[in-house]
Amino acid sequence: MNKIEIRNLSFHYSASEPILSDISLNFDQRSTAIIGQNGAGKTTFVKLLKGLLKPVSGEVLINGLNTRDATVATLARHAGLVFQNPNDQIFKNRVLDEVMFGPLNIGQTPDQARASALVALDTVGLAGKVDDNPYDLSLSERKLISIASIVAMNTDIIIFDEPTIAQDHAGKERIKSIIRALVGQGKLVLTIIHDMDFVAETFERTLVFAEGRVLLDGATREVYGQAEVLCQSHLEPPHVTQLASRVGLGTTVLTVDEFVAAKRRGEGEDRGAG
Amino acid sequence: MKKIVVEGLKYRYPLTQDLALKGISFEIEQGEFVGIIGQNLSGKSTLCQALMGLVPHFYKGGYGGSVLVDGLNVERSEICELAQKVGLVFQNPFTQVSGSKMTVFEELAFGLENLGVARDQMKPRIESAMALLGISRFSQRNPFDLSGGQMQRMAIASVIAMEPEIIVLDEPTSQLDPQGSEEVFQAIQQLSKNGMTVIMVEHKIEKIARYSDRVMLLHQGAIVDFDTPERIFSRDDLADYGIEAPVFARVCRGLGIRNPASGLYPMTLDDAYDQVVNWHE
Amino acid sequence: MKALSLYQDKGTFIHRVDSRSKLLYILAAILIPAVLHGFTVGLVLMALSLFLLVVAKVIRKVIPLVGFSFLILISVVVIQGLFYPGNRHVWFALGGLRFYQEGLVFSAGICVRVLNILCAVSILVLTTRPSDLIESLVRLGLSPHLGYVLSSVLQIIPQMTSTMETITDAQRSRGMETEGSLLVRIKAFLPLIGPVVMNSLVNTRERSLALEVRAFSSRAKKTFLNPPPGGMVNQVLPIVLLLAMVAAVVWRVLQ
Amino acid sequence: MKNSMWSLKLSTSALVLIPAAVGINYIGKLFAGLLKLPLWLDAIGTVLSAMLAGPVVGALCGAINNIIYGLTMDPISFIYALTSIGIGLAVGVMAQKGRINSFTSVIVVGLVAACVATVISTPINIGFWGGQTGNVWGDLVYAAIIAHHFPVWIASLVDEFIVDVPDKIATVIVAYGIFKGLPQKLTILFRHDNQTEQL
Repeated sequence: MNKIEIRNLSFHYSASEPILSDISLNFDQRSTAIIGQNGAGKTTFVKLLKGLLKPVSGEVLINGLNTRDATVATLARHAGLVFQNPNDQIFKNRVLDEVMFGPLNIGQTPDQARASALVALDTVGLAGKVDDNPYDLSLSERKLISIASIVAMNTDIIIFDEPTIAQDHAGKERIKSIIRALVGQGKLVLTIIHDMDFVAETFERTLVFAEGRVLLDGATREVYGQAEVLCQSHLEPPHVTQLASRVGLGTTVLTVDEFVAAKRRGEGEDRGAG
Repeated sequence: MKKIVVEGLKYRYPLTQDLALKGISFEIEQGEFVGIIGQNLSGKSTLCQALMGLVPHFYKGGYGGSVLVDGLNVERSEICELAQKVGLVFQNPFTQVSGSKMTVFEELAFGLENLGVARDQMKPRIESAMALLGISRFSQRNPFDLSGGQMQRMAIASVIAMEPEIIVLDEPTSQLDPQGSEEVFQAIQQLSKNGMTVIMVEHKIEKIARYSDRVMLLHQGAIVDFDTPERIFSRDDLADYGIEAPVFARVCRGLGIRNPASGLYPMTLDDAYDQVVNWHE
Repeated sequence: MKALSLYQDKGTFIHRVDSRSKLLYILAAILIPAVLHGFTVGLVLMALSLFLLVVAKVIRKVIPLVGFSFLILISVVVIQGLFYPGNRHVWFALGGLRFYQEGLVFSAGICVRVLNILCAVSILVLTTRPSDLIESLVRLGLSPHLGYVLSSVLQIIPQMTSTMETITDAQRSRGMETEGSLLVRIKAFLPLIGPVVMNSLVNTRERSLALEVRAFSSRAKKTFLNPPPGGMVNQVLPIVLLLAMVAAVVWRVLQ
Repeated sequence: MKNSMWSLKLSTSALVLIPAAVGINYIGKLFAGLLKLPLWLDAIGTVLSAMLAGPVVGALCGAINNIIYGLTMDPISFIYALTSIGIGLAVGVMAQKGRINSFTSVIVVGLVAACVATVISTPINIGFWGGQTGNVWGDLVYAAIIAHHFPVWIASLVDEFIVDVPDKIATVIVAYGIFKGLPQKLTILFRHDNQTEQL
């Protein structure tokens, strides 16, 4: 059964400026990245999934629950959203209290909340900083706290808003492993993102949003193969994919390892030294 | 005369025990484009702010060694004096808008008004800075109505208007979308072409590889290496410092190709193409 | 993102008058009736202010400004009419309540004074861009740093209120309720105001750095991009207003 | 020279704190309205800035809060600028002297702030409104008191006091709750007494 079903969804704050127009999509198990330029309607789309905004027309069903009728609090049991700026949600002065805030709100008992918070903090690698003040830690560590505070609610669906912003290489690797672990636990992971290299290595399916419509929807490899369409919405395929197509490798290459493997198999036509 | 001379720079933030900078020494020439890379908390931002005098004047804390910028000793000069030699741009575009001006044009005058520059000199300086950064058409718009990329270019322009010879950029594109980042990188490239000394901290490693004359690798407050991009990114121990080499270097390492002349990996798409296209096992 | 202000851009002659004269006009509107007692002066000045507001084409915008205080003034008239300590002579009775002459006269005095001051202030508030007002204060000697603080508040508050929506969304999407019993709503206050404070303090540090980089602490004599407001009116008007105030005081002393 | 809490030479951080604090006042009032709480809660920023950076910044924040509110929303608030200055000064002095350290001390500080606000506002209320405050509950009490022939200034004092006490205590509690959780990395920015040390 699909976790999220969207039928002919449209949304606008004022009729003169449509933000989303007639979108129909289904989300199954596959982890999905939503890419597109600023202003393409990505954040609005995610707010509609969370029930923070109600559709102007069309339906959004989360695990069968219609967002028109359900309250934000009940939807919060099914879908968690990690906001882009951790400072927008952290207010407690102890890491553990902050992570327990969500679970307590959706009805977990204090013991359950404490247990799931500790597990979540361990998965994000902050088990050692449980009693620190979040604002004594760095921005990337606060980002991990905001991730943990949603993971601790163990919802079926987890949505990330720009998880890799202001992260260094090690931070991105940790977030990649967290997402893989969540997908491993059978959760549906969605993300709004600009980092094309990160998507290539982490997400099975990719949606390209442009001017409130879905421009492309398909397996990441398939979507990344269509460079001209991506270019339309100012998106550049990852560097390795560009090199692969320049060198004439047949299939769309997503990662360095794939490139090396393909080259070792002798794919790609030979050229003179010129 | 060297543009920047740093000798034994040590710094400890107030209320902390360990040194953020553990005795750093290097020199930078006039017109060089220097890229700074390293993990978070490796001292990149502290170093940028030490060149500008924010370290130690703004934060106070423990300070040792010396930093000479165009002959001026940072510790013995005021930040406002240094502001006419060095410009510093930060990561978050929003907090670099003064908030006290209604149009982009007035916003660019903020620094000049503080310095007491005569009114008739302000206009030409602002117009040239806007032209250089390609934001002349936003001149009468409210600063907060700009996109991230435009706002960041406005921050650069407002510093350029004070006519420094050096510009330091601390992760200028980390919070921008691809289009905004590209706008900012092209503007920075233009500044470098005009002969400005540019120092840029950036995680987008391909950009560092493409633009930098030299790259400084920092780790836990110390300089690991300060050399050309090819030499830095051909090192095999980059992972120990939390750095991933540019894609093209990784591809070539995977295929075991090195540039026959220099024995190093290629840095750009074109160089990589030449090396890889007719390689086969 | 419109900066926070009641300014109405009508470009009339009144709008071009320098804010220094408007400030002096407010001072006159407060000082002269206080010095000369009696209704007539207050009423005359209020009429003058209303006339100027009509000339400035902003008269409709005065209503909301006066509206809130109007409710209070009505309660003043009722309470003073009934319970004013100096009440002696009943003027009329309404549904068993006796309204006294002294109380009503006293409350009428308050109404004239309040409305007179409100109309004078409205001229300043509705016809002067706050940034121009602050710039002219700095030219008059207010420290440029305080001038910066005053003018930056106007744009920073809309910036901060725009984060409110994101913060509310963030906390609600973690299951926090904002409707319901008083206790639920009180418990919702800290999770909403906490991030606002943290965001603004973190931004304060970043903005301070950005200002230092642009020589904010320089002790050089500050210059201005915009030329000072010239024109005959702005030289003459302040003198006229000052003379009016002096005349009122002298008249009061001679009596 | 160790500049005391009364030094008028404000650091850039202290100056930039003021707009943020006025913003916090503004948003505190909005949230209180949004959540339909029976309090104004429009001085959290002033109290917080006083706790962080001392009486001078607290007073400045109070004054600028009312000036800007008068310029942009309701001209009446100009005349209550003195009250906000008083609150900023009072809390600032108590904070710098270390009086605010436990929950009970917070109640005391809230009460003192309410008294200061009342003492300053009452003459203004009498001069401007003839003694009332504009708050419905307070004004009913005012009417009752002068109906029993008590002097106007007592009625006005009580009118202001019963409105200010709950609001100011709640404000100081919220501000202290936030202040206690602030990391030293931020609070040190606003302290006057740090110097650069040679390594």
